[in-house]
Amino acid sequence: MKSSYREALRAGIRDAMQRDPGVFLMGEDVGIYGGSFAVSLGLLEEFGPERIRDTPLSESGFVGAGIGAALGGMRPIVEIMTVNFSLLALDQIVNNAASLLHMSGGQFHVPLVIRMTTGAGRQLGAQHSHSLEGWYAHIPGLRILVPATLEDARGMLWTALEDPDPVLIFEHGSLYNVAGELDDNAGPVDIDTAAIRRPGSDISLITYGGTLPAVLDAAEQLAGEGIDAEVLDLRTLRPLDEATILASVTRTHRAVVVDEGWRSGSISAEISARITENAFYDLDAPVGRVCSAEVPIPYSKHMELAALPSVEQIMAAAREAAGARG
Amino acid sequence: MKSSYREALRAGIRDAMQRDPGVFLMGEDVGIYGGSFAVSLGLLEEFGPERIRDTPLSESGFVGAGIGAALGGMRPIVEIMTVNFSLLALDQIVNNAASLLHMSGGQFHVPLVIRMTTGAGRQLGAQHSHSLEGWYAHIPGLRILVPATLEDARGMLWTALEDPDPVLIFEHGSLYNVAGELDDNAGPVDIDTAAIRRPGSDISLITYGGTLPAVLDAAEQLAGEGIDAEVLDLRTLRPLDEATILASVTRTHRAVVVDEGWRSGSISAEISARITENAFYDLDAPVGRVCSAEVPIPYSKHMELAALPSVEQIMAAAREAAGARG
Amino acid sequence: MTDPMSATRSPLDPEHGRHLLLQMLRVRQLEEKCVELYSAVKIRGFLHVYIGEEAVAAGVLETLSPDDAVVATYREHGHALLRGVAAGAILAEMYGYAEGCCRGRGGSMHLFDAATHFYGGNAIVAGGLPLAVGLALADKMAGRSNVTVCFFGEGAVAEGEFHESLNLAALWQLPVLFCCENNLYAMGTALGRSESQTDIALKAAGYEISAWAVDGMDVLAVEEAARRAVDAVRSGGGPHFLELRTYRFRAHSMFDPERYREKAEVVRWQERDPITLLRSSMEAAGQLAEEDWAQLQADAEAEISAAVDFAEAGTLEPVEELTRFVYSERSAP
Amino acid sequence: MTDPMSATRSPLDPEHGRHLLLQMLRVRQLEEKCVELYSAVKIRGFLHVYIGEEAVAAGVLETLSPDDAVVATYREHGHALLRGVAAGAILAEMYGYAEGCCRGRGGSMHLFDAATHFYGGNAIVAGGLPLAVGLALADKMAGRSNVTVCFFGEGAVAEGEFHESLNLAALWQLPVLFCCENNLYAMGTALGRSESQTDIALKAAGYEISAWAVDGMDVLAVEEAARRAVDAVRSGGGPHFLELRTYRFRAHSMFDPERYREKAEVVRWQERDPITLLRSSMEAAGQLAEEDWAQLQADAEAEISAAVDFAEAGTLEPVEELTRFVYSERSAP
Ligand SMILES: Cc1ncc(C[n+]2csc(CCOP(=O)(O)OP(=O)(O)O)c2C)c(N)n1
Ligand SMILES: Cc1ncc(C[n+]2csc(CCOP(=O)(O)OP(=O)(O)O)c2C)c(N)n1
Ligand SMILES: [Mg+2]
Ligand SMILES: [Mg+2]
Repeated sequence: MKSSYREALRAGIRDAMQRDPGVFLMGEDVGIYGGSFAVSLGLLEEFGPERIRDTPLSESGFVGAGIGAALGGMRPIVEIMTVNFSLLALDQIVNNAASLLHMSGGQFHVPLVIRMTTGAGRQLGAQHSHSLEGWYAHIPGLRILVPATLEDARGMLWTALEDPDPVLIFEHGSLYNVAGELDDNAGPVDIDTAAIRRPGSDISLITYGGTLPAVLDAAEQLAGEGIDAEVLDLRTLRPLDEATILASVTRTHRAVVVDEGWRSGSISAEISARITENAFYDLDAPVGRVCSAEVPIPYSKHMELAALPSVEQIMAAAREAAGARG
Repeated sequence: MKSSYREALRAGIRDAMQRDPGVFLMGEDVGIYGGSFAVSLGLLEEFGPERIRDTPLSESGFVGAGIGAALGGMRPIVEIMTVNFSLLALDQIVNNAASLLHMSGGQFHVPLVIRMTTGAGRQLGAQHSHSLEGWYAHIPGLRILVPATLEDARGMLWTALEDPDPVLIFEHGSLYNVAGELDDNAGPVDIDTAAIRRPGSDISLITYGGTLPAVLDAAEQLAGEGIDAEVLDLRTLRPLDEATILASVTRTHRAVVVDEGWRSGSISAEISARITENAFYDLDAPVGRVCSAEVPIPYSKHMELAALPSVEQIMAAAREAAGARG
Repeated sequence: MTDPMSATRSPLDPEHGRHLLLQMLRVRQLEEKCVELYSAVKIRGFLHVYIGEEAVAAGVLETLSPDDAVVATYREHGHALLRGVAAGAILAEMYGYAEGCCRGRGGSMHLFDAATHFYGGNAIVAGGLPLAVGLALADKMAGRSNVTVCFFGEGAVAEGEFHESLNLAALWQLPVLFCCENNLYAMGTALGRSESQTDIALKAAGYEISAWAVDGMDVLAVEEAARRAVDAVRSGGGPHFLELRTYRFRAHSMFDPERYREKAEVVRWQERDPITLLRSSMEAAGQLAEEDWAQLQADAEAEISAAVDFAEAGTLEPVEELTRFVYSERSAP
Repeated sequence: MTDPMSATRSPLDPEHGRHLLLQMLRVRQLEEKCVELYSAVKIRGFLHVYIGEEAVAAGVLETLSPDDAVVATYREHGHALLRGVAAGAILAEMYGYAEGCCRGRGGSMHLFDAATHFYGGNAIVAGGLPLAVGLALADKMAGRSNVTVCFFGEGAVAEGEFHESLNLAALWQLPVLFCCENNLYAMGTALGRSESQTDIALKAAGYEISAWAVDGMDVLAVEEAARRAVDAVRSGGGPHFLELRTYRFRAHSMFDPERYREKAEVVRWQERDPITLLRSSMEAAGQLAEEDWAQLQADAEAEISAAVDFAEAGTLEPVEELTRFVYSERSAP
């Protein structure tokens, strides 16, 4: 079946709503408006305003209410329009959702899923273009998912809802319109492991979410230059699937991590550090990183493009690592 | 002159208030109560309620008001009781303070200083024990200071206030009562460079703030074992003084980074990644990290201690790095 | 709904009066013990006691059913106790022991108990309000007739989360009772220095929520108001709000030198000690003999002293368990 | 202060009337041009136009002095223009050019201009309110008699930052005028679906802030109310609040299919087009000849068309400048 990433997400929500009457979707303009990025379009008609619940502009309030509803036995899916606005709800996410289970000595689970759009590339300016999923991955108690493919867009939600702990799902804004073939039987997928999207033997290119297409593109072009790159899609940023990462790097001996977050303190730094810690003597070159420039993302197209990881930068980093003395 | 860290901070605030009538201190209970950690004790009497300004419990509101006052030409010092509560103000800090200069094409500077307590170790439980200064260091547009010594507690504030951009100062709660000798002429200090607190030739121990005492302690004990450790106090987490870090590591060829943040996505990861990127071929061992366990910090003393970086862990990591094949 | 303050009060059943006295005494003695244990370095961290405010928790919690939910703050020992959490489990928690109601992970500010639907214990001012809204939402969506009661101080009223929560609760007509414990100070900040409008019940009314101000030193008045409010909430009347006017007799926490108020003010309020008030009025009405009072005190003492013994006998959670409960067992990474 | 709505209106000076008409026309034409340029893919990102709401910015900004400060939202082209930012600099900004008022870094939602004290351009709903409070605080502390005017939509009222900001402003009696542009919808959410209490002026009064609801389609009413409010604020009367009842004739942004309202509702409101309203009443009073109207239109057109030419001639900021202005020049890391 032909599907867009957006439609795959919607199919995942519909599926979850049908499977479990405790599942409901709540957020700003998810109902009548159809979702700010049209993900929930049509669901209000299908499930009614109780379960496709429009909220006022109160990010802290309705995220906290989602936590409370999860404590009360429901399975809420809370949509925050973009990760930028989630900063208004950060107290609830960190101090409550991520902490309640441990603080209560194991008594109170928070089976909450929060979905949000992330990333730049659409000339929306600084306050709409953050990529903070890697930043969120710093917080113990959270699980961070970053679907990059139609299968994951379709399948991660149900698995996340079955998780008794809070799960954040980040949807890169540039992916919504990506379309392709989705299996008619596509359904829930695991959320524990990284996936090798392209096997290769010379270098591991590690990425996720919005930058996967550029990395795959770079890998194809590198093949033409005689560099056979393996492309890893992390899929989950917390907990990291360290085993898959290390297995790849100990095979290829070289790695470049690509993500759209700002470089300093990025998830790429964590992956670089882990590889160094665990596979130092297997490395033939320092782990490279290709991240966004450390600027509030600018509006103008040429400046925004210059700020984001490009295919050229990825190729250059890969060439450098591949060319390093062994 | 004998001084505690708390008194040194207070002297810095008083000094700034005297130097510039545009400086004022604003926050919850900074006035009549004397500051939740008694930093501002006595300043209300000296400077009056306009300039030592108690605020309601409205973190987003008064941090945003601090940004506005800075835009309006004042030099506000905003105190947030602890970094945990700063999550309520994160929208203002990230979306406004850190972004306005760039978004406005260089027109609007935000010369704001925000001070807050950070860190664990006092059995305050998860919601009062976060160490998020390293996390904040991910945000472009912010400058992050972490005074560990009396001199820095006394001297960083004025330099920060002279900076035209937003500066966050993190005071580790366990340092307030640390006392020692402070030069009578102690005054403003630079906020650009890391400091070598103990020179050494075998390994670089890199840390800052609340964990500096433990690292110095570990270094002394390591000396007894024949390991001559250099101790680096980062002082500023953003921008990182990469030059000093790399100079040290290229001398010692080994490094362990110690910080109280959670390990995954910590500032230690960033430092590890940078060392790997820039001094890979100078390293005789992988860069080690000693961080907090990835848990909401528990209340009970033994569990809290187990969660935090210990002198033993630091020594073990240093021994491992020092003993690694070259 | 008519304002319960203008309704005539039904005569007090002496047995019920003694029960309420006992409830308040239990809290008072627990709190006094906490202070003692803190000074003895048995309890650490921040400690906020409820002495002087007992009538609020005692009156409100009296009106709840077992399935109702309670959300409180860092000043919640009394609420936990009266909700049914064992005094021993509370004290053991503050000792940091495995026998504590959170296995020592929470401490004084983070008491939780699933069995009694006691959802904390929140140390972020106003952080519990959105949770209460969500618990009420779950009840409403599931068609359960439970009520969620949320306690918070008047200091919380300045937080954005207060505003968002009241609006959500009213907009969605959720079964939640907001109980503002107005003790006039948020740490050292008097209400008039934190709110442009200091009439808190009026604020709630601004969200179209029925709100009543109640004498929080009069446990019978609190109970009466709470019962009406809880009944109204339970029967589908939407959120209600009580402003409970009270006072804390002690410092904010163990670190507070109380520079912000006159000793005389404290003394004035102590003359309205909720325990003394009820005791005197019952004595005057011949409803409380001297032995009754002695017995109540002895009962409370026995309970708290047994709780101390329980806590003293506590054991440390093995350090290997440190990372347990960061994630649920089945999803542990 | 008496409610300006009940005061008698002074007769309109025809020249002033024509000036106001021109102001509204300038905004209208700028916005229509923006829509056209968006469709022509000259402008990108999110674009929110102000068509239908012109009387609000025109009436309010008319009353300010050059040193006063203005804080607005992502729907702020009109406010920027009427505050004095050149139309060319605004359009060049949306083209992403170095000649734009933010050198192309801001775009449609982030117009800033130091010369006219125009502080943006904030794309976080309610995010500008605390800034306005702080700007007013700076003025008050420095003893300057400036006023800060803060515009925001009625959707922002649900945010915690709204609540915190109003309380702070009232508590500290700061010289700020809050202007709520109540156009009945926040994206697709009608006011009644986001607020339990939909009377917005009443809400502000709950913070002890003088608040008036004003017909936001009547530029003269807006100006009159704003002038009184600004005068009151400037003369030390503390914060004031205007609810300006208006309507947006177009979609929320260029991506909005408008599923949430009936076409008929839009048409009804268009009958109260603020430009038509003033024009008709002036025509009826013999204050606006046909040539006058034609001239006003021509003037606005000339300005906007020159602005387009200016923007079209813009140049790209060199990519090497990308990291400039993350930090100030002297503190660049
Ligand atoms: C968000 C937040 N800000 C600040 C604090 C520090 N703090 C702890 S209790 C308190 C006072 C709260 O006063 P109130 O709500 O009236 O409750 P009370 O202590 O009087 O019961 C403050 C400021 C906090 N815990 N959380
Ligand atoms: C904090 C935040 N949440 C959500 C959004 C997305 N958003 C942008 S505009 C808007 C509607 C705001 O409505 P209103 O305040 O009434 O202003 P209007 O657009 O009607 O002028 C929303 C929800 C945002 N920009 N910021
Ligand atoms: Mg209080
Ligand atoms: Mg609106």
